[in-house]
Amino acid sequence: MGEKIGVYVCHCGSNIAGVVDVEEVARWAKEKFPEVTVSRDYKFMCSSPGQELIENDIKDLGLTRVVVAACSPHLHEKTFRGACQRAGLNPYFFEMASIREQVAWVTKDKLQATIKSKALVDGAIRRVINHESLEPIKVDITADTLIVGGGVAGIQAALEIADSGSHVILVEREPSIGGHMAQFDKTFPTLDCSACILTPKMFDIGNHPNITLLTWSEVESVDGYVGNFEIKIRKKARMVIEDLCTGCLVCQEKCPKRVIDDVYEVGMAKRKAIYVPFPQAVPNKPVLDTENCTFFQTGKCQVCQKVCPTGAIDYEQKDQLLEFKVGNIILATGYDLFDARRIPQYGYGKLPNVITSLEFERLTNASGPTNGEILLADGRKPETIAVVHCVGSRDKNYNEYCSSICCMQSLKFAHLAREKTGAQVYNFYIDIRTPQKDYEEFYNRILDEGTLFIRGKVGEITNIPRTAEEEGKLIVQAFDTLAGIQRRIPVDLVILSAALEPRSDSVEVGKLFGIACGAQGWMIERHPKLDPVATMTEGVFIAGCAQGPKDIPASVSQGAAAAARVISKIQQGQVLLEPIRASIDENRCSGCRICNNLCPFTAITFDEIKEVSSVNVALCQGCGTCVAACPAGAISGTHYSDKQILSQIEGILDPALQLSK
Amino acid sequence: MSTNGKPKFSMYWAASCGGCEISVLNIHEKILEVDANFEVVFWPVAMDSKYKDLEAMEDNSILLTLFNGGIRNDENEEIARLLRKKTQIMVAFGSCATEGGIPGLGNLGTMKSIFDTAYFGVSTENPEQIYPKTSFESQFGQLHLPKMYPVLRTLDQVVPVDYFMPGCPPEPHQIGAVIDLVIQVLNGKAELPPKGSVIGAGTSTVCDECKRTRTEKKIKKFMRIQDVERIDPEICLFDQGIPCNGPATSSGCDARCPAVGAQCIGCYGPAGGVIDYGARLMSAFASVIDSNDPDEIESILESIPDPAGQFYRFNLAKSLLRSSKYAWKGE
Amino acid sequence: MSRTEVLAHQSSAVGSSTASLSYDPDIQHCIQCGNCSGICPTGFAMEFPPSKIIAALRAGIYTNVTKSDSVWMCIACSACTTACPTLIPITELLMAQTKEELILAGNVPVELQSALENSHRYGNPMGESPRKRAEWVETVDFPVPVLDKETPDVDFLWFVGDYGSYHSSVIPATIAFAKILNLLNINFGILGNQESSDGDSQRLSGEKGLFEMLAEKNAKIFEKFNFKEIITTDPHAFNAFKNAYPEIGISYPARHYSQFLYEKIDQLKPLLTKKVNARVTFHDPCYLGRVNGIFEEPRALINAVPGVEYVEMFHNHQNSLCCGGGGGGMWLDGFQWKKTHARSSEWRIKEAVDAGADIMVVACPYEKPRFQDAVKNVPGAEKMAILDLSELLLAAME
Amino acid sequence: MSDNPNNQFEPLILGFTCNWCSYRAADNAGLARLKYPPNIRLIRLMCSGRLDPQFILKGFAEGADGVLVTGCHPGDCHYVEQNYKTMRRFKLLHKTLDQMGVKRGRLKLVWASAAEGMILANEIEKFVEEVRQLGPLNWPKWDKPLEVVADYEVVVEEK
Repeated sequence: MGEKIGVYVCHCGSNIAGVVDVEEVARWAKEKFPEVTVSRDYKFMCSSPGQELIENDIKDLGLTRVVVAACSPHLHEKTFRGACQRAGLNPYFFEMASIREQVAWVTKDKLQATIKSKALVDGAIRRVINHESLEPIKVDITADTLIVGGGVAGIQAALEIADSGSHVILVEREPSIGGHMAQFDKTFPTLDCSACILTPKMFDIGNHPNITLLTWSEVESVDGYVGNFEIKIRKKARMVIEDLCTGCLVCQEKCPKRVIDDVYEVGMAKRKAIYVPFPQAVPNKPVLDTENCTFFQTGKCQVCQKVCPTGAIDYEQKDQLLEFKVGNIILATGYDLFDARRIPQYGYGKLPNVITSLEFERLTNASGPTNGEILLADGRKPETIAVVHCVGSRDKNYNEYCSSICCMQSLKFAHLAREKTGAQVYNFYIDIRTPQKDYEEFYNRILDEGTLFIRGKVGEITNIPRTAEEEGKLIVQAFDTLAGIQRRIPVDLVILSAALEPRSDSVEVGKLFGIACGAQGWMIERHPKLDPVATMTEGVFIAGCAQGPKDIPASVSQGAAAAARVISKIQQGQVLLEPIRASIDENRCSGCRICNNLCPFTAITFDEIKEVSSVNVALCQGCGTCVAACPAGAISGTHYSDKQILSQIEGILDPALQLSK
Repeated sequence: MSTNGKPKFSMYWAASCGGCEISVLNIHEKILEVDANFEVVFWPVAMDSKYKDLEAMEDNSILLTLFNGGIRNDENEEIARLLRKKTQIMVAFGSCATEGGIPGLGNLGTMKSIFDTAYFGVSTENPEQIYPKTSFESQFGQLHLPKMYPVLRTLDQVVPVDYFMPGCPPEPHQIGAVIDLVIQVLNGKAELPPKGSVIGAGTSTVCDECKRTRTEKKIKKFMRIQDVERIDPEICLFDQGIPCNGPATSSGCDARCPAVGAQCIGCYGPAGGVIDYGARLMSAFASVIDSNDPDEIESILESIPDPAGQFYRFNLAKSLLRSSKYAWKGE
Repeated sequence: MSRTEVLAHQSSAVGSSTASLSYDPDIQHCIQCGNCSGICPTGFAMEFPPSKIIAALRAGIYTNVTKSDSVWMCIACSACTTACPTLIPITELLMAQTKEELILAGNVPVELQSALENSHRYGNPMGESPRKRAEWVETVDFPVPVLDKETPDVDFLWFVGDYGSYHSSVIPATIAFAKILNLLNINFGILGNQESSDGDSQRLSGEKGLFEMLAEKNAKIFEKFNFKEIITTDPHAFNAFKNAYPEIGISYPARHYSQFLYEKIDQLKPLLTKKVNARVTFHDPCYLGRVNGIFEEPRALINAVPGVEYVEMFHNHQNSLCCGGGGGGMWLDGFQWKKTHARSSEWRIKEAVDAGADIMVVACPYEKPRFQDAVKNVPGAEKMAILDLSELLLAAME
Repeated sequence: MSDNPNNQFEPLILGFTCNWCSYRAADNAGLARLKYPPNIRLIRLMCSGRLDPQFILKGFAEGADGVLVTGCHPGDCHYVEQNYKTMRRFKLLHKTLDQMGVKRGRLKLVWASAAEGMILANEIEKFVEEVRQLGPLNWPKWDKPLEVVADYEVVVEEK
């Protein structure tokens, strides 16, 4: 073999060296492999001097391959590839052995740890010999961006990108943008009015020259790849000609049909059959709900058409399919509220004065069904109120995760309820979690105000009294874990801080865009810490609650972050893709078509004339499934070739490196 | 060089059915060219020859040996080594020598099970319960039979082989082409391919030569050919649910089996570069099963009752594992 | 520290007697939310409700728990287990083992002690003579086959249970079910004097050893006969055969009689000819509903009775309220009354009154005596009838 | 494991991970300093869908006593659904290995998400113990001449 290999074994301070005999591993590698020209151990390979060590050896000794035995490649593979590149060696002539995460940190016995490290290094050396020189793949980027979801995260992202000069297509399922934030009254911890801060942004969206706003629309299909997505959007028939409609809303006013509004008013109030969801809606153009419209159901009425001054009502309107080409996509599809009926002992749906957080938001909202008055079902004012935290959150029967906003939201409820009604408020909590700026101060403020806190997850809520004091009340029964006793608190109103849940269709939506959702249903980010708005699919980003429960500041931050990532891609003009791709040797492909159906990214196509299959390099994501499936061995995968893996297996299983007894 | 100046040729029949020997005769008048260009010095099935005559020959004095059959016993091995010593160009001829072939399937079981099947199976009439012995006292003295090995090996697992010529048996036109080539080389008109090459086969797979129309593959059930009501003459057998090994099998046979409505069983061996033929087939077959439900997958797989036989019919002895544990453990 | 080291460290801090509990990874999941102790119907009277026991285990002061007798307020209704957000098997693991510790420490109310002793000596907690177990059979004018050597084969083995065999207010329900079996021409048999207590309530009141003894005794009898399935009139017996017996290697298919009758509902319906004009509610037994998920079968049977107007009480289905008899509660009446001067059976009857029910249907032999007592003490319940599911069905047949 | 007083058999286990879930689970186990037996040696692939059955057979042929296949949970695959193909291949391989006399217990499939370091560590620990119970596989190194491997030489005797 003509290769000259440099092997570098990292101490990682004492992280590795405290368990693995790093000097021995380095000595052994040099002794065993004639191709190993130099083998060193060093305190911190990832440090500048560590990297220089590699660079100098490449230059001075003419190394053709480099192996570093250190931490996980997920941490420093890029670092060392960079070192190789700086010294003029193709970065893919490098291989890493993870002897920290996979050996030093998980193995008790030092001798065995050293043997295992040698085995991993052995595999890496034999693999790297078979490495090939590779170049990243370059793809052009279309400057337009698709944003799905017009809640605050999507709005923020759209404005950032549009302001930077690129075009945005913002798609919203509902008749208006605004999302959940448009339903809220006040926002924590500053208690500023939700509508006051959101409405201007919504207005900007509606009037921005760089934004195409498509409400009452849904994405139907997504093809292509980063830089070059082809999108089909179904624009549902509004039965209102938008160009003619002036938003005077006479139609809404005159429409005789009232329908319970399950979306914006969460079932607490009615709307008309032709409606805009709320006064500040953007666009301020109504939608005709054909399922409830008297004309569509019985053929009689047509009041809206008669009263419309501009003749904008069109009962014949059909869904439209619009096509766009975009370079990047941001998904900001938000969350659903947990259905509190699923916890029978809380009586939601059965006891009229047990309400959810969103219902309370409407109740306290000046534009809500009671004009902002907090009233019981029978119109009385509540004198005592219970706020129940963690309803459907932190509970493995429903959702294991913490919904993250409920503590602050519940504190806000306590404040608003007290302020508006003077009622005594009890907050039932497991733990109070207020980790952001000014949040703990808000908690203190609520404590100061005299809200009572009981530490204990509510056991049950009933209307069955055991004492005279409980008559006519709702009784919240909980174990006060601090006092060590079970308590029954009679109250008039119970607010359930229900969990945030992934959208019921998040998995299907994820599939549509080629991204995955975790076990809970939240869309998975590329890296939970270092890459929270990117996804595993290049060019598809996520923001806001689609990625996990979060509050408004965090949603806005993510919207802006995702926008920054997109703008940066647009500015680069091109995208570099990891050259881990499959390719088909046409001469050896006999067109058996085994592979044709295996690629979820539709990267494999069949040429009917040549009768061979081929891989579209830009679509291929490099999973290697087709490589493993090709019966003729005609498909090969770069950087994970049969030869590389098989030689790694031989090294890793070398009988000389059996565990000692 | 031989006395008459012609290069010497030999052919040997080890663990195999003998079809390869017949296929050489099947090249028709081309056999005359063999005779014209070679002196046949050793070919037990065609002429009388003794091992001691072979031993007496000078090393490397035979130009070309076509060795067919796998190495099943110590006689096979002894002759393989002897021929290797005497031969310049050693060709593993046919599936058995190349990859074990049907006798290689014996590697799935123990030697005892092989003998029991052969001597006491339902198709054997053996009222005296005769069982072979390695040595036997006869009226002419002590007689010896070759000793069986527990595992059949391919020729190249025993001696170095220069070229491999797959097929069960190799197609006559392929044999003819190889003979033409050797003659041209002898006349200085061509060069031999690199040592270790597969000769007499194509570079692609059977599908390449198969005329049937193929579509994307999605399999809900595999069916044995006799269970298919009507085989569509135009459409790919695999697409019809018939487990055809064509996609993995080296071309060179003109897709003779699929052409007449029988699935390819893989006698031409793996396509170039494939390490384990059966593993590739398993991977391919499993990949196109049209289900993500574990139980349904399980039940679809039940329609492949004998996966080792399906995927390793000719190739077991050349596979990564080579034999079952029962064979090498003897239990 | 590795995981095992952590656990070992903790167990050594707690002391050996509770090692197995604190060792249990289930217990480690507790987030001390107190939900178990909050939902517990008797939690108001407990010094150490479940979450506090776990806290004591973690603090290494478990002996405080075994010194307190408040654990005997637990009626093993499983409300805590169903609600636990970290899925800790509180009833089966934490409470049963804690009760076992209390028994070992000699901290047992006398009435429970004697029920356990009776179970040991006579095979039933009441201390009745085993020979009288099948006495009720003599009082009926239709055949109730008792399995023996001559007739060992039968389709269904009906496990009658302790209260069904001995308790004067439950025997009518037993007879009613027997009559229905006859009307449906079911090939069944009972064990008669050979039957012993199923042992489930003894197990949940901390006497695992006694449970095993009773289970093995029953298993020996089961072996003698051939049957397809066991039918129980007692949800506790059903739970025992379905979940607890298999754990100690005794496995027979078993069903509660409400499931069995529901399967035969098409045969039953033509027999239900008489109208029962009443508002009827159903009390979900803990070990039928919450623990084993059977909610709809008894309701379907009740609704098959002509004339019935079905009403639901506030607590129903998974969220049902215990009658107070489970987990040894049946044998702790005096003790619990003294502690609380309250009875959950009375709360339950009050809910039935609120629901406007004329009849409360039950499907567990513990319930009838408890609710019949409670009816006398709850204003407005004087006229309410407590009927077993079989009794209601039979009333519609005759 | 480490102090091996009984001189017990130490199985050699080859493991395959996908880049996105199970390899990260291994990283995660490391970060959490969970201890598991050193018998396992992992190879990273981009996806469990890349797992060619050849690699597994090669592992057994090269002396592995067990092979552990890991990947993202079904439904969570980074490449949408390739791990289902892994599942199918795994099941077929199990069937074939039956015929080759390699017990099913020697080839195991475990799903582990990036966060499930604990699960992966536990599964490794369990698997090592399971394979230990099965004993050494000792697949022959066929590169030696057959007669040298005297153990396998069975000569038919008279019946």
